[in-house]
Amino acid sequence: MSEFQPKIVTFLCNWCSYGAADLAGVSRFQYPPNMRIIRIPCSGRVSAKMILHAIRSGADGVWISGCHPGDCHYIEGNYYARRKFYLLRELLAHTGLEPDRLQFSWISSAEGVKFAQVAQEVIQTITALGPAQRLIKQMPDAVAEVA
Amino acid sequence: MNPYKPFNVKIRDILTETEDKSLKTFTFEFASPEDEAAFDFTCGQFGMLSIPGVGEIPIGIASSPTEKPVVKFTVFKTGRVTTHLHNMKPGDFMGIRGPMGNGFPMGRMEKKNLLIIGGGFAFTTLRSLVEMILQPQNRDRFGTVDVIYGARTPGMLLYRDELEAWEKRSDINVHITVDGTDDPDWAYHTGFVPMVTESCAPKADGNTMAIVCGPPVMIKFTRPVLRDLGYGDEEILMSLENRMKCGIGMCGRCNIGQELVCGDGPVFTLAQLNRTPGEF
Amino acid sequence: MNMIRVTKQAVATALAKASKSYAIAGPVKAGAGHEFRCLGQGQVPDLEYTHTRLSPKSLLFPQAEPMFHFKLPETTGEPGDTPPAFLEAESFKEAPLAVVGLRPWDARALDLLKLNFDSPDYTDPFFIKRYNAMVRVGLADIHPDPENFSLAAGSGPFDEASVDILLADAGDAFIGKVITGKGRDFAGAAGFEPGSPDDAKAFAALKAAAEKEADILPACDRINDADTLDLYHADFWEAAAFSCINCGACTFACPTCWCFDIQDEVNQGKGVRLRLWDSCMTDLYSAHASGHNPREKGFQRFRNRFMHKLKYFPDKYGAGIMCVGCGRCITQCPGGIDIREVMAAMNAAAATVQQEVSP
Amino acid sequence: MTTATKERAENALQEKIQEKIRGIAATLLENGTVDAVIGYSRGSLSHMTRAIMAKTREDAQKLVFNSHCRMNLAAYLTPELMEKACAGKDRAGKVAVVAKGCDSRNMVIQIQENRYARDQVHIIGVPCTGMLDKAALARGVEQEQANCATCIRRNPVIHDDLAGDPVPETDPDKDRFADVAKIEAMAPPEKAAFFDDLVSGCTRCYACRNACPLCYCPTCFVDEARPQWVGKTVDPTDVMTYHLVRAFHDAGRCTDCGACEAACPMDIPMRHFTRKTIRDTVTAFGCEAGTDPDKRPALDRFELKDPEGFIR
Repeated sequence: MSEFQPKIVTFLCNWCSYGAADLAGVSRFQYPPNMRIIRIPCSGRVSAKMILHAIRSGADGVWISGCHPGDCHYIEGNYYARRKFYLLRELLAHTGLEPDRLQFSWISSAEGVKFAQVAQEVIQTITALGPAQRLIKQMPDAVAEVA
Repeated sequence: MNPYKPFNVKIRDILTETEDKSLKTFTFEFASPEDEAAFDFTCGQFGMLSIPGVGEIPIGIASSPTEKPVVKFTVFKTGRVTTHLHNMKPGDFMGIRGPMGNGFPMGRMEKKNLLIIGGGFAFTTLRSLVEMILQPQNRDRFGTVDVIYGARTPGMLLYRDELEAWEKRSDINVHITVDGTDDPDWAYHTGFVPMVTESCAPKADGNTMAIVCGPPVMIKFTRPVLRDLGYGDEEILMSLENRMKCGIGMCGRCNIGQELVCGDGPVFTLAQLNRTPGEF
Repeated sequence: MNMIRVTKQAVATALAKASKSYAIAGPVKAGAGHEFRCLGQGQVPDLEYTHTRLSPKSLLFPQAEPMFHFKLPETTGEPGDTPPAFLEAESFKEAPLAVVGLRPWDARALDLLKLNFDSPDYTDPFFIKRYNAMVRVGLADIHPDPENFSLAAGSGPFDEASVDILLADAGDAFIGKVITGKGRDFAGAAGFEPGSPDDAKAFAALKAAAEKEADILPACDRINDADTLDLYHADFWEAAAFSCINCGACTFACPTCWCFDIQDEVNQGKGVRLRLWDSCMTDLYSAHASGHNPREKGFQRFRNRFMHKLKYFPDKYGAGIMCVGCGRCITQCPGGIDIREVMAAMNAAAATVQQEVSP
Repeated sequence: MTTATKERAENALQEKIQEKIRGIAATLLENGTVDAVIGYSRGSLSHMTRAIMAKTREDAQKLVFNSHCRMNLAAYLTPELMEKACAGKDRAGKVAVVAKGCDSRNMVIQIQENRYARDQVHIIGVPCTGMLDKAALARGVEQEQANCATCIRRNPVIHDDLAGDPVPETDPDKDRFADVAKIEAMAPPEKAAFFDDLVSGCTRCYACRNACPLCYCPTCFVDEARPQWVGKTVDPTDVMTYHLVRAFHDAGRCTDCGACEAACPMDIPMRHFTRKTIRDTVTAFGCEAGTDPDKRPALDRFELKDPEGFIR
């Protein structure tokens, strides 16, 4: 298990958390390289289909990070996102997915340290869960047996 | 034999045809001589361009059988497969299935005068036909040949070098038209294909067949013009397209009534189509 | 040996014996109903079943079928860099599959499907290999569902035309008829006992009773001679289709619907091209890449489905309608559409036109 | 009351409602208030009804109301229908719709989402005492649909006519979400197994989607090709992804009308997905979808104090 390196798809909002990731990099704060970062205009832009698509394609976890409440570039996008992610996380947990595979955070563009820290935590949490088992697409490689 | 498995082909050449770069002509060569022999096509047939992992699309064959061993397709960038194809480069590999469809009825067209009418990028299979006819060994098999070809603007015309070459010949009458142009030196027609057909096309003489390929709206307005010129429904050939998946008459979706565009077509006489519900 | 007999207790033993030379498939309980499945060792089909929700067509034409595999270049994962290796789908075992408990009309449907998958120009290898390797041990229906109109659709509860053996439930035993050589081989392998002349009489009586019970409506006699375009332009289609929600329930349940989609799936450089059931009820089915759709409206797709089954197909193949009267679409339609009523409406439309023409 | 007498009473009630619907429909059509009336008509099977668009007085006599009106007619209120209804007239189309309590809640949401304007529909509201479960009927059992048993709005929220006297609403303090709690009590692997089994018979016919008045995206996410979010097969992951995203897309909007389950040819109880989002919407945000025309759906508004314990 100690060798398991999770793949984490990370959606960062353009205005805050992406800036934080940038700042963490410029400031040379270390965090493990398990993430594939996708820049998005706002955390409110992320839909359920994107999260599930990441998992079905082999991500062990998905991390979404946006601006702090009140700081959204679009005034209130992250408030809507908060409701949406609450319901989605609950629904996925209800149907058997480990809820911690989905990670959320608010990180402003000034919080390079927090970014590196949260990244560490996210990776630790998902590493502890082990490889994802659920909602992963398996290739149909055998002919459906009829005879 | 698995008819769903494509032949391996390599892109030999890619030519951007139009100024907006939305149309490119791809020249393919087959990886194996057996596949090349198996892809034995006639004018008016089509093939499935097959990109593994992306999908398949039916496209009319733009080259003449006389251009073998290569085969050419002119592709409009519109969906997932065509967009992917437009981003590929010479030397890349992919697949082709085919040839499919009935093609133009050469038996019925021989010895006849031909009036060939095309609009937009539906002109591709007509290029195959004209190219074949103009070969020295074939030219005598047909009577007079009139080609009416329209595009939106001069920059949207396909096969410009060939059109110029055809223009210089005496054994073919070429009438090129564009919907509109601001080029003061434009030496050809301006106006829609049906209008040009009205003024340039030969009247029906009982020995002429009209072959029409184009967008639905062009077909709609060309039909009455041809009727006024005296063409009977049996003398008008149309090449159609419908959404299809298999290309070999099994997946069901390209039907127009009981006719399948992939197997019974894509070339139909207008008389045949008049007996169908016309869902194309 | 023409008549055979097997007591109900002996069915399991007989099938175990037959399974030495045949793979066995049959109806088993699945979810809230029954479905056809390939059976494992010792698994016995539930021959007390009335109907399956999905038809047995999936035994020849599975809902998802890999047609071939391919590998994408590992370096880029993008198609195009090296010649794609188009690998054959793993060839399935061609051991004969005995389908035990097949209803006669569902068996007929398999023969109708063959008209599509085995044409003079192309043969679908997946379908046809399975088709040829199949032995059909039919089970007559002594009490057809009220929605079943198979007798009117050219088959019937005791139709022998498309089965190799036809069994019927005679209380404590199944009695039946061996119809083909394939059937004789299977009966031998299963060790079915020969039946008596009394069994033959009982079989005939059951048949007569079931056929009497079977709904012989609706008439569609005038559709054949009607002009396609008259039916197509008849004015009842929009109203008839109003309740239809254009889902695919009818097409997926239908034993004779064969339309399919082709899709590629890729994961980590390995890919497969799949054939998937498709439904003519969806707008995506006929939508061109340009956005144009020749059957844009729901009722047009509804019309195409019924015209295909009841007019285009009969005209094209001369093999009757593309419907075996199983009634699945009637019981499963969320909108309450009934193909018998559509047939009647088409027949009436045909009659109106014919009256107008003849003085 | 014994079950039998209760049933008879209900049938008598429904017959009265049916007469009223016919009368209202005939009047509306005759005086030109509406171009068409969308209602239920008798189906060919005794336990089914069929949607019809009545355009004449005679058509209006075909309208029925009974315990088999499971379809949600709000699903038929498409822009094309509105357009067609007024063909040849120089004004926007207006149609009347027969709507049960739950259906009217869907119409509230459709209006909030600008699917059509309030004045384009004339709602013939029906006080409803519940529908009979189709899957149970197939087993020979007469039993109320599960969603009707936990219904909170048996009388229409909005209506222009009411085809019957209002019926008493159910006890609001009743534990409505016992079904959700039961699943929540399961361990994660049990939950996974429960839902995997639940959708195992799904053929992706999309009857549930098409029967839903709120599933009206011009292109459903399952049909999107660039990118393709989900495979088109019946592979367990593809099927589960479809059901999850469908349910999530209706979160905060779903009124538990049960049309999806009633439409399913395989009798899959897919409300177990939406029930969870309904419960969470109520407990976390205090929203009951479509019960108040002045309140936007739950995911279309927010509060500063919304739960965020799950966010780092």
